[in-house]
Amino acid sequence: MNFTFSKSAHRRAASIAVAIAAASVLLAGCAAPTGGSTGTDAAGAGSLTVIPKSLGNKYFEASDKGAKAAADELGLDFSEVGPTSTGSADQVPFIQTAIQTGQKAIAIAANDPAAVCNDLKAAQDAGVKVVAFDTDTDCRDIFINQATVDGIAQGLVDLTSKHLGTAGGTIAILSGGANAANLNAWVDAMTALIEKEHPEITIAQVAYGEDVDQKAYQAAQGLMQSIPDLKAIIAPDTVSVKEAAHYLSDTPQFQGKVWVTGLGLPSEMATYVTSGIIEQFGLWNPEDLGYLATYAADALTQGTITGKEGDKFTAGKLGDFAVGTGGEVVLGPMFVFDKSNVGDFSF
Amino acid sequence: MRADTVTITTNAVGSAAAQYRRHSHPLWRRMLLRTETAIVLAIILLIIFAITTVPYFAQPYTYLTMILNSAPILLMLLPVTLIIITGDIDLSVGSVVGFSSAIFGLSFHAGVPLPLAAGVAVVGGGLVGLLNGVLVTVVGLPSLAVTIGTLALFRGIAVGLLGTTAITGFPSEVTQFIGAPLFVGAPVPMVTVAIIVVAIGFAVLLHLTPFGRGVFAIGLSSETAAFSGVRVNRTRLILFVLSGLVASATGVYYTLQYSNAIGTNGLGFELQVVTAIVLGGVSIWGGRGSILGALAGGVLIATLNKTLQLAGIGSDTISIVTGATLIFSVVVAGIAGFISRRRRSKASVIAAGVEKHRAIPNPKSVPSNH
Amino acid sequence: MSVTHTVPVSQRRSSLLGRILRAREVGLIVMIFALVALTSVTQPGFLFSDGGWRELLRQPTILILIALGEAIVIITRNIDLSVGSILCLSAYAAGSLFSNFPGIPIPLVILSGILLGAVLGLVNGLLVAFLRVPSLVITLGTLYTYRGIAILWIGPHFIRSSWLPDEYRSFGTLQFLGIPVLLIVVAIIVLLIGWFMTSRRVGRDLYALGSNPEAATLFGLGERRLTVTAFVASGALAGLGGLVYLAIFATGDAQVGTGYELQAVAAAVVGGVAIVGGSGTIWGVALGAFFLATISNALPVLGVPSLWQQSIVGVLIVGAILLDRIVFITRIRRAKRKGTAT
Amino acid sequence: MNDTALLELHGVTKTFGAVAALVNAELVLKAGSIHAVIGENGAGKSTLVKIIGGLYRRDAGTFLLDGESVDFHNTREAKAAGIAVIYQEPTLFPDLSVAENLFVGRQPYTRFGALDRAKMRRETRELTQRLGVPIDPDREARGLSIADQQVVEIAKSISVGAKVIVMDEPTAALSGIEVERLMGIARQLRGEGKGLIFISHRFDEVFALCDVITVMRDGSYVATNATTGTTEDEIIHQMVGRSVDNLYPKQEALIGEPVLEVERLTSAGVFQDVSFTVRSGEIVCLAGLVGAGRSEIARAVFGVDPYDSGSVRMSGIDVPRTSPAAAMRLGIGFVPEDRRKQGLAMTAGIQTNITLAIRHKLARFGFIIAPLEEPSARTWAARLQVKMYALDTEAQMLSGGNQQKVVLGKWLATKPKLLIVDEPTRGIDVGTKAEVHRLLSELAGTGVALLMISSELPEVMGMADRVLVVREGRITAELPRATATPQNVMYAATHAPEVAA
Repeated sequence: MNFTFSKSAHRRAASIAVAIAAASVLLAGCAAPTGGSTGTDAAGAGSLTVIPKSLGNKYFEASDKGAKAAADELGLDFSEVGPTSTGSADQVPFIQTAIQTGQKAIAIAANDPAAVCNDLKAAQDAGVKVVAFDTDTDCRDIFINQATVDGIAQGLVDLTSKHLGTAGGTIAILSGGANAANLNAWVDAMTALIEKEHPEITIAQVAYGEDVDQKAYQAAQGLMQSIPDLKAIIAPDTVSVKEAAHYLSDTPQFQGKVWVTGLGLPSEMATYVTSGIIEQFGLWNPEDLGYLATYAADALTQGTITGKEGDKFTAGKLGDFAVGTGGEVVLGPMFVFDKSNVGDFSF
Repeated sequence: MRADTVTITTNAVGSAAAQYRRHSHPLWRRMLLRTETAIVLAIILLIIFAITTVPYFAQPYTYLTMILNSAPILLMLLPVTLIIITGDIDLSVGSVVGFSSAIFGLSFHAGVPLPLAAGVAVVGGGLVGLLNGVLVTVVGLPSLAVTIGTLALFRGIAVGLLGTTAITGFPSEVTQFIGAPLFVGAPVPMVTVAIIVVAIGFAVLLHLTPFGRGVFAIGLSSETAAFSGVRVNRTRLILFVLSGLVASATGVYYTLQYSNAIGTNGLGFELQVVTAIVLGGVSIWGGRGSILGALAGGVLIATLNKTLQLAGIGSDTISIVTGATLIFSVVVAGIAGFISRRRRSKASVIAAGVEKHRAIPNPKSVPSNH
Repeated sequence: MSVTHTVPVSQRRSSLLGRILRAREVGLIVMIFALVALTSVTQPGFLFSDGGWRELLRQPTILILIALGEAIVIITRNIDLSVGSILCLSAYAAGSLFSNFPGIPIPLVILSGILLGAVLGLVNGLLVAFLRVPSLVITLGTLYTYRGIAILWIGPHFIRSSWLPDEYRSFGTLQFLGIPVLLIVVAIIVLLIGWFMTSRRVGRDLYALGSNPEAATLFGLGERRLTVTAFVASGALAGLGGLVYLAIFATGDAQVGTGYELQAVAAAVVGGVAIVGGSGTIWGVALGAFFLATISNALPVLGVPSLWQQSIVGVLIVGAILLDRIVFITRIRRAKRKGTAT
Repeated sequence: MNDTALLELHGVTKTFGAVAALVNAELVLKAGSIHAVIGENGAGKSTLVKIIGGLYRRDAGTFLLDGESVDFHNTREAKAAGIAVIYQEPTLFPDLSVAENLFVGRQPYTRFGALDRAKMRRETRELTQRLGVPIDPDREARGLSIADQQVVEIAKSISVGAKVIVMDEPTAALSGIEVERLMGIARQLRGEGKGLIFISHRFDEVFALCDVITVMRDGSYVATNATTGTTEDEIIHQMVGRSVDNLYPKQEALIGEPVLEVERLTSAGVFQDVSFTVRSGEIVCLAGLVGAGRSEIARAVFGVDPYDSGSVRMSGIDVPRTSPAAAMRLGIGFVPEDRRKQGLAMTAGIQTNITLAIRHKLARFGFIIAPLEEPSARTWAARLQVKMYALDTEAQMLSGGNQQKVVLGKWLATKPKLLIVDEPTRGIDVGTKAEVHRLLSELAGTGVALLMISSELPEVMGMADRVLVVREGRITAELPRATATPQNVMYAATHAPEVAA
């Protein structure tokens, strides 16, 4: 049978045809019902989609937890969706989905404020209220700022300058992703502040840990080794400060020589604070950030506020907030953690 | 005259020729039982399933955004399909998107007019494609290793060039035009035209030109191709340049679509491109596949993503489903292949012996003086 | 290669010294020393400080482990793109074992991590070996699938250093005669695998399989068994890599190991493993991985912006395969010339 | 020499699905003898070899080894039982050393559990020396000539202590001297009491070497003859079921103007100073040993390989270097040596294969569609009487002879003025061989110039108008048909040029 092969090749194609078709439908089917329900009643009284920078990020998992708590209090239909990676357009499909499923509001921490702008505009055109949190974008109704840029810069620089005293010295900044808009804003503000008010302090270098443990660790190592008279490192993102502390704890020769502070999660930093490697670091409560964003979203959809300066609303247990210039709501000043309180927080 | 009179008389040839069948199988079987058909069928079934069970799916906006989101992949997979059919691979396309995005953004930032900046970026992409091609063809390095290297290299250059800056502020009339529907209420965006035009271009090139025959021949057997007058290395070089050009044009498009030139644009696209192509029935060993199949593979993934997203599924599950679909499609092919291989190994052994009884036509087999 | 049939039968054994000088390993050692020397001259602390010395020797261990596995797979003419995802799953599995079963014996956890990696590798291996689907496609699929499982499973959680027993964490910094214990362990593994690949039948069979798969089938070498073996080894080593990651970083989330697959392939290629299989040494791979890791270790110390690091890695990969090619061509040329002389 | 049967097959049958590949095979191999198995392609020889080698299991019949019934499940078991199969194209591992290739899968260990490389090296050196072809045990197998690779394979089978050695067309790719050497080795093994099964298409070798000849046809056993008691004609009759009188049906052709002119063609280390002319209607044969540089010259003429100096002209026009496409435009066609790798795309359809070389000619306005290809493919397949089912049948489904016809059709479709044919009948059964010869002869009759390379002297003698003998990259003799005797050709192929006629 000299065409046996071709025959079975066709039979093979046939089975592939059926199988792929069946598989894709099945796979979609298996996955679909769990979330399908959110869609059906999403058009109800209130519905909110929270889009973090990426899934699996500790900081945003904490903020989502706060958002969920607030949504439960308010009786909002709540969903948290997001990408697994932080590419600039990776959040776009989730905005589109929120528009289509008739969500009343979106709360988003944009990886790339420019890239999501068109779709956020489309959302606003479709009547969806847009709340930016953690990172601002141009296309939103309101921005929930964890702390003002100046507030964070001031807080971190104050901690550092207090430690260094009048003698001052050389410091370095270890940031996260090189393209993270909010981090870059803080770094710029800190640089400006030090130039203006602390001539005794020089910034030797700004390095980037790229939100990856290993890279941040190596970057911290690079800073401490390559800058001989390094006195302090300011690490304004949670991965960098943790890994800087980690490198310090692994390397006794720098302990007491280099002082590390930054914005960190108490759960991650507790070990280093209790062991005395880190004295102080700052942050706000990310759960509160999500909580506030949810209340703001609800206020927007209820029509209580429109995002104008001077609008006022109440955010449950956090109390009253007012919308400031440029439609910003500030969560509060940076909170400073040290040995005395670091154990009290779960995030 | 010459070769025309070779062997038996023309009459006999004519009747013998008429006896050959054009195809081993009837038309319906050839049309229905092929991977492309399977994928298209899967897309249709999936859309029907989604329309009936996933709320909000049946809206023009779904299709509009689906195409918008997958446009870069659908564009980039076209030349890469040809490359894979020749048996090579280009893993650097995602990085070329970032590279072209960086050049485009920097040129624009430096005050170069937008069209010119786009031109510079596309030419730059052609040049890095040429670099890939030269390393693969002139130097003779394996394309997998070369493009894994240039994947890192081009991305590194893009990230290094732009540093921490993200160049935004592209004219909004341009960026909005790019995402706008073809006409008011149409379920397809502007870029669809570009995809269709480029896809038709590549489909014609691959399936309807001598060049395309050469592409297939290289994948089937590059030695045979060389002995048949196919300019093997030139063809491969051209394909790598085309891949660079299309990827960089995609980079320009992507930059404008999201109004943002940063070094990480297009990160990880290479794997999505290869996934779509392989899902579309293009053999990773080369020699088999079609533009239609590869495009359908891309559309199937886009549809699957859209369905799951609308159903509120997170990208973690989507990632699993994408991987599982890919594995599933090759596993089914593999199992079928496993079975057919067992038949084939038997069949090929006996083919020669048995064809004597089966082959049509069967003119006098051996010249004989009896 | 249209030139091969002109290579003459008799080819003198090249002198021992000549072979040593041509070996990839020597080139890599020279480059590593040059890099370390250059960096230490600018920043003495890179080498001449406790921390610097330790990191120099300790950081490469993770990459060495996964590159070894990748190399074994590439030697059989396959590729494994799922190592990064396997590393992540193993690290998290070990972390959650520690957290869910306080007091669990450390060896048991280590065994579980390796076993998990081996099982994931087994899945790859079985799919590749029995369905004869290209490994590039299969492991591309499992790259997604394993990563998706990791994100789904780990979700909002992350490994907290407090989960880990102190003894386990101290592995990361423990030193013996000034050398990190981790490096010693990895060096022993390198020696064992290297010995296995050069001096045991299965090792040589793996090379044979990659060198000529058709002949291996005809010969009855058991290509399926060998393919599965290679993938299981790769998975197990990636699993072990996850455990080392855990010991060094004492933390981890669902994104751990992203992009490691390309680094592992790069290390193998830089270490002299031909991407078409059949050749390359384990020592070369270990040195290649050490070299790449040292680059990413040294560049921040040298003050090279981290943004440019990736391009350097790219240049190195392309340079390495280019070098191999040049060496190959000169060898063929030389053989050809000798052939006409006789 | 004793008379016990080493290996006995009786009534062995193998079917695949509804089709019988082997019916009632009979074979009795005695120790210290060489047993030839011959038959046309598809006669069932390969199936028989694969059953003996453990690649297939028989469906019925008895298989005795040393008088005991055996049933192999895989090649490993067969090997362990003392059966070694040496395939036509040796299957070595190019990256491993010669010594390692010899010991793959059964390497000796030292006391410390490491490979005993010294022992492997020593034994390899001894074995290859014993076979009269010393090979450096430490060199990579990559780059060994096919003859040397076979020596390694034979050494391998000796070192595993094989009692039965099966050689599947071992001489197909060998030159005269190498064939002699191989036959010497085979006789030596016979002298040591081993049983050899020798499969070949070449009668001269079979008659010179073998003690017994078993003939097969269409999957069935036909007859077993003692070599001394039979003749070539009888064997051919048994093989084809009829006699083939005219194996080389050379027709007289009108020899016209020069078509191909090659002048002082040189490629360093490969061939030097090669000049010759081929006229229309003329069959010029490049004879010589394998490795003498014949194929390389032809490949350089066609532009597949580069050359350093010299010129190639077609009908007075210079043929550019390294461009087969340009050579094709000037009317050169090339039927390559290795049809599976160079002549055909094995997994593509027959139509695709036939039209591959004329794809530019078929295109209309730069586009090419199937309806344009089909008539062409159909015509050429029919002219060459390719036996196939449909135009999209994969080339790999055809027998070797039919595959070669497809390759010929592919090149005839280009309407060449010069057709280069490199080993046109290698591995083709006797019937199809005659067909190919007649075809080439007719082609010359229509005025096509033919440059033929062949390692089979009878073919050279039978077909050529003029014989050019190549030795070590130089043309050492030019013999017109009248004076080209096998002796003259062999002499020129093996002796320094000044001695030649």
